[in-house]
Amino acid sequence: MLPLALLIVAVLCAVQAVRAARLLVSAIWLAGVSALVALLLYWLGAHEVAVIELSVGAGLVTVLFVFAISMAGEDLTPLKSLISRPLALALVGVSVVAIAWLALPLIEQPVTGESPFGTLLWQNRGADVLVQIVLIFAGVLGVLGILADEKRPATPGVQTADMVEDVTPELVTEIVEPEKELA
Amino acid sequence: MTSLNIAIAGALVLLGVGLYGLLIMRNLIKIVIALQILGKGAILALVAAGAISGQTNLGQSVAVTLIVADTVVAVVGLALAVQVRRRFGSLDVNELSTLRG
Amino acid sequence: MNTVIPVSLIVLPLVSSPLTYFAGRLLPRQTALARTISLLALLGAWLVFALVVRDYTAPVEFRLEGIVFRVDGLSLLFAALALALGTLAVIFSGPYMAGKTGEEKYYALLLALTGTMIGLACAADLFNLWVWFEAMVVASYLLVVFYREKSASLEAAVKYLVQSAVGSVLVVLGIALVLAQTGALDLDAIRAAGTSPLLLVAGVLFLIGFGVKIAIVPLHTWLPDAYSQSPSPVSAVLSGVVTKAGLIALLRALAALAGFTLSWSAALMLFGVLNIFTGNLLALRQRELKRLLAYSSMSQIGYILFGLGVGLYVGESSGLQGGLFHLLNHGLMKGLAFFCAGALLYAAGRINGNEHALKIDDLSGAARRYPLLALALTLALLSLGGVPPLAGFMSKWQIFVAGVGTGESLITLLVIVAALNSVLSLAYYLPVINVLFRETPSALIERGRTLPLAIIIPIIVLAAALLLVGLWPDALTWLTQPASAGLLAAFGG
Amino acid sequence: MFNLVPLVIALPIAGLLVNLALGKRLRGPQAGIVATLAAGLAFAVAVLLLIALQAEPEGAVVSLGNWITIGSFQVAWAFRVDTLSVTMMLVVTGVGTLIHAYSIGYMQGDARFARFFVYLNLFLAAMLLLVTADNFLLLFVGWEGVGLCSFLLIGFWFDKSGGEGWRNSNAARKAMIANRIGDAGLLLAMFALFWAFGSLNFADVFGTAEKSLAVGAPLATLITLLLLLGVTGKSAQIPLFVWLPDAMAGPTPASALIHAATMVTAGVYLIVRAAPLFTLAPFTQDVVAVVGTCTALLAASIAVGQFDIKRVLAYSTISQLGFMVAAVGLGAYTAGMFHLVTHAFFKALLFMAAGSVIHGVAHGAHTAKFDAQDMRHMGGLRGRMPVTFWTYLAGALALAGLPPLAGFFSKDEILTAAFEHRPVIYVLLTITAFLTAFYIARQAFLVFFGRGRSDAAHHAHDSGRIMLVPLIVLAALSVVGGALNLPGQHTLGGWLEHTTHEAEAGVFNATVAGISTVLALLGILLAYWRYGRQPAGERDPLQSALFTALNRRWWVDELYERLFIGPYNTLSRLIATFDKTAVDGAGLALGRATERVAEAVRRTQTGQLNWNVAGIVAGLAILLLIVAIGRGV
Repeated sequence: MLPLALLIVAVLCAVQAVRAARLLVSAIWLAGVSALVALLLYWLGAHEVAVIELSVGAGLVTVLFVFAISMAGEDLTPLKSLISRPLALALVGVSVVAIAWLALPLIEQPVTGESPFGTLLWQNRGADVLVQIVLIFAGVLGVLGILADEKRPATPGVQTADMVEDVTPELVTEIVEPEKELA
Repeated sequence: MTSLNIAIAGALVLLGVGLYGLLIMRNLIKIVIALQILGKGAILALVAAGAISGQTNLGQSVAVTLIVADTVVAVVGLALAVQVRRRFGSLDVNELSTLRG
Repeated sequence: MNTVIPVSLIVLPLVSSPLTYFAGRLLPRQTALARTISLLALLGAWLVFALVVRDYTAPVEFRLEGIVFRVDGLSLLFAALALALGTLAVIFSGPYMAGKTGEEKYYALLLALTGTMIGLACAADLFNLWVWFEAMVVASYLLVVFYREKSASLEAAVKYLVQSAVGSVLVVLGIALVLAQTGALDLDAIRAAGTSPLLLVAGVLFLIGFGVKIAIVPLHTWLPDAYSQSPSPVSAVLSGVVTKAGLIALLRALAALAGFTLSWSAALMLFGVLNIFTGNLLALRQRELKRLLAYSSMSQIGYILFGLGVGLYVGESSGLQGGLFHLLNHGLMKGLAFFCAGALLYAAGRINGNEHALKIDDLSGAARRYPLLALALTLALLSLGGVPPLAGFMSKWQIFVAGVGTGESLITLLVIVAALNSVLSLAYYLPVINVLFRETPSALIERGRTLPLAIIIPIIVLAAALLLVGLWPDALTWLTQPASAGLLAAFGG
Repeated sequence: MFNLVPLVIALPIAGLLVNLALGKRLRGPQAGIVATLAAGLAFAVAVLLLIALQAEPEGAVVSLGNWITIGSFQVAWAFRVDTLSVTMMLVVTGVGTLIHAYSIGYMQGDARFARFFVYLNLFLAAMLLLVTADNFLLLFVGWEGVGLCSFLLIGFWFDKSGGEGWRNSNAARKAMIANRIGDAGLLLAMFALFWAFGSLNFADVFGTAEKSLAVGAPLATLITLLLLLGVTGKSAQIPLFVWLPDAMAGPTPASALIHAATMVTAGVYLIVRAAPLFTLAPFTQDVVAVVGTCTALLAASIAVGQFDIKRVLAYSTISQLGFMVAAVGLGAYTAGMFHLVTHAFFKALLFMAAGSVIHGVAHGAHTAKFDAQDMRHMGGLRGRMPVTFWTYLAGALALAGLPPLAGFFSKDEILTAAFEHRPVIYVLLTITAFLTAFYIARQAFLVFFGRGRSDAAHHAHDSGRIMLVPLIVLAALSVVGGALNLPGQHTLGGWLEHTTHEAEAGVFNATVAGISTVLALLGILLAYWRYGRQPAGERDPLQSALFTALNRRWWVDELYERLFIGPYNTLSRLIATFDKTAVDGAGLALGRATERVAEAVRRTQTGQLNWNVAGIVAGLAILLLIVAIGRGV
């Protein structure tokens, strides 16, 4: 029962990602979830999806998280949650159990009529990919816009740079002396 | 227990864990992590749905799109988190409750 | 009809979006060029739109890379609204956003937003619909947080992002259920696959998922923050069109699950009345203008939902038509109101992010200094409050008539509740008008600068439209009629 | 000729547009002249319509084209010219023109002189739309329009310094809310009409109703009761009358035009217009008559105890409206309309005379903190303001119902109708008539007779000509207005019959006329007894009356005490409690409760992201549970 084991470990990783006190640790647990889900997908036969999930979900996203955490800094102060845990558990529990109860018995057993996966992928859903380009474009503009620094009282001819240039010094201070800014 | 049922169960449990995380976590970056967990659940659900209906390709190709979209959202969320930390000096969402009423 | 024309309706704004960005980026301090390109792109889109309307007789279907798109009445209606507010927002933003960091990104995203909304309205594939929806939401993030140096904007954007993302995931789960059950994603194919109780669950997930964007209670909590913190032209677009994009997506998705039309209609009616009520109550004690307008949007959306629900319930197009009519009218009214708020902020020179700082008392005496602006805002507020003979009354009336026309006592009761809420709503609109016409000008008004033409034009256009639609409500029937007929047919009525 | 009817509405709109466009450039009284001219021209058009109607008394419907088309539901821009609408048009534009002219003098020097006339013209246009509309929806547009203008005009001085501006805007808010509750009733009535008859056209609705509904049909009762709710709001009847006394915060010409002569009569007009429906609902008719009678009596008894010159008149207006409502409730439509017309004359006159007094006294005052509306500061103005006094006297006597003035004939017709159909109502209305004579005579004596009780009263002087001419014209009308419908002639009755189809013409009843005349004289005499001989210096005649009563144990005083003071005190306590508990704040208990709920709901907007997401999850959970339960757990 490899898939079951994979799933159980993935869920445990997810729980750890939620529970972990340190952000970095949490992000690594998330990478674990991603990797295990990718393995599960591979086992299910969705090879391409698995590969993409592994490279994007476990790889790229994790790198981004680490980058962001290093920029933002660890917030180690333990925070008491605003919503009491039992209430949260009840709300989520009711929703998930209700979906499970309503949906699961109705799904009929799989019909197998497999067709080779890779070939159809881009032909079938080409428009999705086109819209994805819009989505990525909008996302990139968004990130650039959000992270851009304010326009300085312009020294003529100097364009304000985005992200990396502005962020680096802060990143360094964050890593070297994380408490400095908190104080 | 077939592997399909496992995928479905996985999707639901990940959904639950993600939502629970969203409700109790106060750190903005951890909230983005919870969103990612939700996204993993959705990917599993889509792939499983394709397999159940016999439209394996359909399920898998839309799942790829979902991965991309989720990543973009995560990136924007992280950028926001970094900016929030710069302005608020904290990642606690409770600090982000000046707009109320 | 040639498919090139409808395709270019979607593609034109989307292709112009990066053009705008690079034009603004590569030529330093040439944001005027970016603005011109975006305006031209939208005018081009209007031209294409006119061509589509000219040749429109029946829904046009075309395939793009394997996925079906369909231009029908609902697409046209929504495209018209998106283009109208998009164009006016670009005009308005000229002076409003001048000199802000990232102006070129702003215009690029505004174009992308308009384009994705038109695309969303034309999508005929469930998953493709979601991708458009997601692209639209991503395009709007930066617009909401444009004043990123202001903590309140960041706060609003964080809430907007997280809640939208949760909604998106729920929609995907719904799509998964539909796919599992029917093995199809094409909306027609799903409808053809027949019903199953599983689809009811999928519909609930769609209702909640898209409902976050529609701001149905209790998923509405992001709305007042996002609306009040965005730059005013963005607020106008957000409340005027983006929120409704969620509604269009929801209608498209639910229409595919036509086996449960009665359940959907009941849900729409109930959420409608709940929204009307909650929105009004939340608006009643507001002292900030933009927040008040945001809450009022919630209740106006309630009327739209209610009208649509009634129409689906009886399977008659008049309720749907009323709902869609109100959707258009609300776009005009709320767009106008937010533009007016923006104009006041511009006059005060306070447009560096403190958008929420516009208190109602700041409007004091505006009628003397800015008579046109005060008149326009008065028109917008009276129309929102359903005072005849303005546009808002006409559509509400149509909804109420449809509700009473069902002959169901429960629905009649709901109509009565909705009508009484119209009474309640004036209790927060009228004091604002009262303040406008006060004799002693507030400090803001006293020091206010003159308004440029580019800010006044959108205001005049929308105010004139409100009056025109009120006096001649049939002016929009050419949009609402085919849309409601098509929607009704889709829901199997 | 009938095609001129849209002009009646268009002219005031043209006037207000001119004033809006040129408001800043017009100097002195020019804005007022433009507005008055617009009103006067509208009156001229109404006269032309009147002439046209002489030839064709059945009138016509003038349609300007379709307005709304929703499926089979159609509403047109259609105006109705018939004897009823033209009567209303004449009253509205005629009295309106005079009040416009008066306002030129009254509002002189006000910072927002032009704006006031914009509002007045807007009001006129809305009111004329109301009375000329050929369907309920168009009528509703006018109905809302006059409400809006009323709101704007009551709160006209909302920016006065101190608490006064706050009070003014509060009064406006209260009026708005009471009115909107009534409006909601009208709106619901329209839904019901549409639901039952599929149309909102007067002709269609009434025709279908008469054919398809039996007398006493529950549907007719429901619709007319909802209409009645609208009437109680606009015409200030029980239980929604509370806004009208507060509405006196507005400038006096607005009080005269809107809150005495025209807008408040819209309810009476609505009942007369919808007479075919009311005839089908005898129960509602009874309710209408009872509401009117109770309002008349209650308001008259309150008027007795007021010291504010305008508040007396405000309560008097409510009371007189009660008379009209009672009349139409009794099915005496002509009598109701007759009283509406004569009341428009003499009450507008009384208000404008009161305005003239306030104007005069305020000019005479030298201290800033002086209440120019308190009758205890007046007295002896007869000699200082002769024109105002004589015109006022004509109006007062007309209101008191002394023959042969206008009020006598119209009130008498109502009393006769009551005498014939409902003796109880007759008795109550006769008591009201007695009270009416008493309170108006009390006011006359307090204001104009005796000696001045303040410095200001000694220095008061008559107003300018522009204010006095309208007074004189209205005084003449108040004197001879009864000629409109003299017993035996019934000019107005025959005229209105073309529209109302009311067969029964009022019969003159000598007994009724005699009793009411004697009672009116008694009332005046009593007032003279208590107030006419009042020596100067005593500030509070009512209290002193009470004092004398206790001291001398004089039976008249005891009677007076029993009749007025006791009940009045109880009543005023009741009203005060009602006002405090129910009417204060947002206007009604509902308003308060709403605000409290609103505050509670506002708290749910915590601004905390976690709770926001919890909202989403809760929504999901609830919907899923509903589905699960629907599945049969």
